[in-house]
Amino acid sequence: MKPKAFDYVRVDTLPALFVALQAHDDAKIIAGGQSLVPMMNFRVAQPEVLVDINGIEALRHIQRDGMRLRIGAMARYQDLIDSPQVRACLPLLVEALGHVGYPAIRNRGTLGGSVVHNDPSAEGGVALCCLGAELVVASATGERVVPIADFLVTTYLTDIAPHEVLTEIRIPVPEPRTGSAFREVAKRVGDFAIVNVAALVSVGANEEVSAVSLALGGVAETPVAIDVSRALLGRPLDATRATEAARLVDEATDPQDDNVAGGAYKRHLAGVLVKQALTAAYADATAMGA
Amino acid sequence: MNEMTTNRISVKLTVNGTIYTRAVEPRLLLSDFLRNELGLTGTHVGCEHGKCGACTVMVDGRAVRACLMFAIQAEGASVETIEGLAAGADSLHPIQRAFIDCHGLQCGFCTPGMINSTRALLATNPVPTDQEIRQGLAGNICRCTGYVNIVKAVRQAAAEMRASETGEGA
Amino acid sequence: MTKSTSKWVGASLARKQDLRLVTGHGRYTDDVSLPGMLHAAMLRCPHAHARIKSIDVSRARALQGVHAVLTGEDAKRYWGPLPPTIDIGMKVPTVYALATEKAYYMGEPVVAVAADTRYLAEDALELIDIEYEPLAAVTDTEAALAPDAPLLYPEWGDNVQCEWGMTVGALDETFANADHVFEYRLPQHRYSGASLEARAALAHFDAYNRKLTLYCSTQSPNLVRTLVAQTFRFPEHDVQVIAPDIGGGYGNKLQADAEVIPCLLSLATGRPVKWTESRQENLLSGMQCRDYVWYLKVAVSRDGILQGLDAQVYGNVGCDGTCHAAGAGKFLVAAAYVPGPYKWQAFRVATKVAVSNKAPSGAYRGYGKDIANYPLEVAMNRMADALGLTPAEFRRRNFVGKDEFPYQQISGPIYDSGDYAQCLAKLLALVDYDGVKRRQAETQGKSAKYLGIGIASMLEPSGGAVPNCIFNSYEVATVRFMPEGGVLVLTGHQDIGQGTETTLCQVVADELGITPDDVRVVYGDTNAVPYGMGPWSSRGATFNVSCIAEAARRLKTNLREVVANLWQCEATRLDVADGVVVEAGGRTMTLRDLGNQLHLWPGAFGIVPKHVTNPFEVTHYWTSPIASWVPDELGRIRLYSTHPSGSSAIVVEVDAETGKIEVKDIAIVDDCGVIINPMIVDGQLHGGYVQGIGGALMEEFHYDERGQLWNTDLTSYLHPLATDVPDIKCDHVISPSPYTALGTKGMGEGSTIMPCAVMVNAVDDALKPFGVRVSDLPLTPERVIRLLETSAVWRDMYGVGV
Amino acid sequence: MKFEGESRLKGTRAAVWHALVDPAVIERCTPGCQSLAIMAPDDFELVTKVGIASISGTYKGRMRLGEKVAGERYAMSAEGAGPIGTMSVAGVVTLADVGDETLVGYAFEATVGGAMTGMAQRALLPIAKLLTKQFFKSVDQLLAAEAPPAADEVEP
Repeated sequence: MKPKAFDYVRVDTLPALFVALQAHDDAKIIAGGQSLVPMMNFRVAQPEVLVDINGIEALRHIQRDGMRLRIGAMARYQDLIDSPQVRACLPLLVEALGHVGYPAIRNRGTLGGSVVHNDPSAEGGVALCCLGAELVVASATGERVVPIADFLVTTYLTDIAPHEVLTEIRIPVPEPRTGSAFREVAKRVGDFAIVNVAALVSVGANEEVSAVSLALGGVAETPVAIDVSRALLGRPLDATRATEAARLVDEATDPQDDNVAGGAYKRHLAGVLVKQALTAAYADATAMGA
Repeated sequence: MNEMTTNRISVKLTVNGTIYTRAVEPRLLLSDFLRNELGLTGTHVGCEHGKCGACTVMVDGRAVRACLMFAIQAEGASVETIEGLAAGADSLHPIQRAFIDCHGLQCGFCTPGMINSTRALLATNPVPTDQEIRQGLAGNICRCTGYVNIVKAVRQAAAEMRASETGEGA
Repeated sequence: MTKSTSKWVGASLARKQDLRLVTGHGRYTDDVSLPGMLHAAMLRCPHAHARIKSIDVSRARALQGVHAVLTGEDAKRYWGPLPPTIDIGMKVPTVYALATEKAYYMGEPVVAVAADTRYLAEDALELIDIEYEPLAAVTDTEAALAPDAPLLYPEWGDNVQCEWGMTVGALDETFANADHVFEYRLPQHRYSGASLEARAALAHFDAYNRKLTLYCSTQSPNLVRTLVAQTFRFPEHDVQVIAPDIGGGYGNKLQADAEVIPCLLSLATGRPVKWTESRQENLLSGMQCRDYVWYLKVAVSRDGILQGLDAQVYGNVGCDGTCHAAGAGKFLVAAAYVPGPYKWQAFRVATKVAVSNKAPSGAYRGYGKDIANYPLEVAMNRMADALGLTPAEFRRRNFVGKDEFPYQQISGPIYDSGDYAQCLAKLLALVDYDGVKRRQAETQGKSAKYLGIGIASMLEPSGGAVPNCIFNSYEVATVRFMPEGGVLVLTGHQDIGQGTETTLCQVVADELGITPDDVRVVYGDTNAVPYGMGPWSSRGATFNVSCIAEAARRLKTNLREVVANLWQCEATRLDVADGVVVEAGGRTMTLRDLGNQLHLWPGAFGIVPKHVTNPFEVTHYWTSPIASWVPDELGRIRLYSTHPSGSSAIVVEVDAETGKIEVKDIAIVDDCGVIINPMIVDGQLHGGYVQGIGGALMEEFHYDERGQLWNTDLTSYLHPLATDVPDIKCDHVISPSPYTALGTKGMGEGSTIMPCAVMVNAVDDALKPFGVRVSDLPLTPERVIRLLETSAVWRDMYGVGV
Repeated sequence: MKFEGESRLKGTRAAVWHALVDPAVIERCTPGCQSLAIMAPDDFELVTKVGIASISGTYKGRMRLGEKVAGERYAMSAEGAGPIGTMSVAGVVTLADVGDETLVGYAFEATVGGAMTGMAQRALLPIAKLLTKQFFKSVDQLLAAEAPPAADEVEP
């Protein structure tokens, strides 16, 4: 299990990166490498040129900018989990990323790399779908901003061309009195999730749900956000409402069998976890003072 | 297409305090570099896809999988392997001592990675609960011990390291 | 049993090898490098069953840095078919370590490459073109035994590698008159040891010395030497096998299958060749185990007394369980031991072992004792439930009593000693059985978490003696007295993590009146040690300890004779303590002085009495007094030398919503006779038990009906992690064996034998409110939910849309 | 694993039919196709370079067309082997008029094998779907324009 030979280019700046990408047709960018290198070791991935962006300091920022958080594509999981800013304004992301792999994987792996890799139950992808993130994709000719839902094309495939790079993830900071929860079932700690669910629930003056966002992993080809607002808006969230939301999710998804679990089990689990996550997020929100 | 690339790139890094410069193929994994180029065979390879944790080493103070990094990516980095932990056979690190005292190893194959993960855990959490110990070591498979005595060893090491720090502080 | 002063036996001595292992200075096979060494890689068949139509290796051979590319047909120049490692009335196929006309399982090596680096060797594999004609494959055990099954070896006429059976007592009458007859079908899936260090072998054929040296990660260097010699028709005495530190074995490293391929490549290139099995290769073919189905019929009286047992087991050894590895024999062991620790009046068993298009079947911790334990211990709980008895009470009524030993079981074995009821009683206290049941009653229905507790008892026949195979029934070891008074123990036994490097020192220290630091155990080199056989069948504490203790005793006797001769006194007046020979109430001499006098000055002449043949060392042979291959009047043989026993319990919490099982508590009470090193014994119990938990909850080789293996990496073949298990409580009962030198018994496998049955019993107990019972393993969350979905109660509470 | 879909192609049923069974069109429109050799009528050997995100490598495969009913339907089977393992896709393609265009429907069964099965399987269905869509899109472009762009590696 040794990788096939490749040429290696290390870049320390974005302009240098673009030059490298222009120069090599079959270049593959390596960020944290925690998904890519295993695939290379298995020779499932056989890039001819590896462009290493680990040295680009400009991609490592974690920065609050008004009502959004800007995360550089090379920010590592552990940096995000430890970041006071992320902890303060995006507890959902912190909770989700705690489920990624193991300490040594989180020390190296990056949220940006994971989003571009696009595993169907990647915790980061699920959290970003729930949070309504936008992705900044740059090339030598400029940059474009893509909503997460459009970015995630299908399993292992994202809306990014060979000459482009993901530079930044922009996440809107949730409104006050927005609670969050992340629920996941995996076979063991650190395994691919069978199903995971991220929920954001905002409440109004009368404890009624004023906004809701829900995303799931493992039930489709990519992480998906599912609109359950018609089941929840305008009323306090109770077991009946949560069950109704789970029913909407069930209608909107058709989980397939894969090597992690059967579709029927994922469907059952989605129902259980959606109810749990919504209930917990609502409790989190109502616990916040008005 | 039969032409295999054998271009080598120079890499300079510090391993256990010694600076090494070597010309390596870009595809050479850090684990193979440490084992075969430097002869530091204490870093073990158990899966080569990041699941077993046997190859866990410290890179710039953080635990990482040596099988998921290319040696050239360690350019300029400081790597610490199990061989660098004790100054000699008579001056073991408290974690090493605790693994021996508590019978925290049997075949010993997971042990270097397990000890490095323990180092990383105790560096950020000097007073871990049992659950935190188990979480902190979840990425290191041990097939022999059932983890019982490993958890015990980490508990002992944590206590000893705290005690020696308090002692030094006093 | 003669018992010497035990100062060291019974002490939790820290292990000698730990210093090197915790500092990264251990030396495993892959750590060894030789000048000029090449690296091997193997191209493996992607089909479960295929005819090899053509192989084109020309492009691979042309790659710079590639030194040899060999196919099965090429290899016939160097070797013959793999010799059988076990053959007890079995059909032995003609198979090679590289496939020839046909490949029998997905992952079978077809082409072997030696190149300058492993990277290059793998590059070469991509340049090999093979044309296969896929053939119909069969993977399921019962399907393989069906009349219309595709045949692996058409010359056999069926897929049966072996069958065996016996009937003892009036079976039909017993069942006809029974108050209750219970029937069960209990299958178990395929999993394995999957040690963290996969297999590794470094071969060097030195043409100018006519010698083949093989560094190998094996449990038994001597067995590997014999098998390599037989495979290559090479003089055995010109083969040296060196087994350095071993990164786990658990039975999986007891063959010379792919291990011979680097030998082949070295013969072909004249250079050292190293093969380090990748994790993917290890999961594909690094020996797999379990995989069987039982049919059980049990006759029980209305007062809960077991009467008759009628059992059939169908085993699946993949493509072979004789030559690739010794897997077939475990089903015979299973058949002989299915009666367990209980008394019976009538017994019938039949076993049929099928070949199929899965990877070969090897040994794995338990070797049939686990297979014997699983169905009966699950059945015991289910029968107890039907009879209105607690699982413990039902067992108590049927145990062989502590005063009945030696007890000949209905199937033939002689149980040496034990106190099964005491083990169980201690277990119930250790796990607080009544307390758990109370909590269960209090919490049930209050949340989706359901508490359950399961127990089981076990027998761990250990110290196996298998006729007609290399796993024979003796052990030889040497204890050598050195000029400076120290002692070397030379043994074919291998430390694979179980700590014999230390425990044998404890044994010898006590026998010779020295300290463990005065002793070094030499092992892992066939040219340094006698032909002993290594750790399998938990034979370390039976064969090996007995052999070495006896050798040490004889050495001590010889040394006393020498000193008695020197001092002209009665040897009976002499003893050795703390490294000093002491005359009762008189003279003393350190062993160092004695060693000096014997070896250096004035030397042996004159000081060694005539009747002492060798004061320098004793090589001793030991075999079990109760193992026997001479069938009795009922055709029964006795394969095991001791019978350790025990009981264990698991407390689980099953999440009825997600299907996840949390293991809350584990308790084990073990009786392995005299304990040499309590710390090590408990370590074995912990580790073995967690391996069993792995099999019960997550480990599974998943082959589909085409014979494709779905989990070839550690994201899908799941070992238990630190977060999957709790601390483990251990306690002991000590029933010394009358048939070993120190009263010790084997103990490496017992804890792995029980967990599957205990887990099933615990989950059955937890899910009782839903009226379901476990039928298949492993109990993944998905499988638990599929089981619960059959319950109307559950569907009303937790089904989709509720 | 089954998947099905449909694709609307600019062209009459006859034109679409001729394009779909034409080895030259197949070579041009199969994503990543580097070469196509005709072994026998309706029996082709292809070398395809797959480059979808992380999964990359060269696959050698065989494609066969059969059960042809001109202008209406045909059966297609393809099998390939490469670094990820073996993959095979088999199913039926049907054609129907939609105004002056043609609706092409397909229903395929896809399987994987080889040592990468577990990992590959997670990506198989999405990739098979994507490649199929890509193929019909290329055929559509070919039909729509006289000088369509050659199919290259898959790009979203």
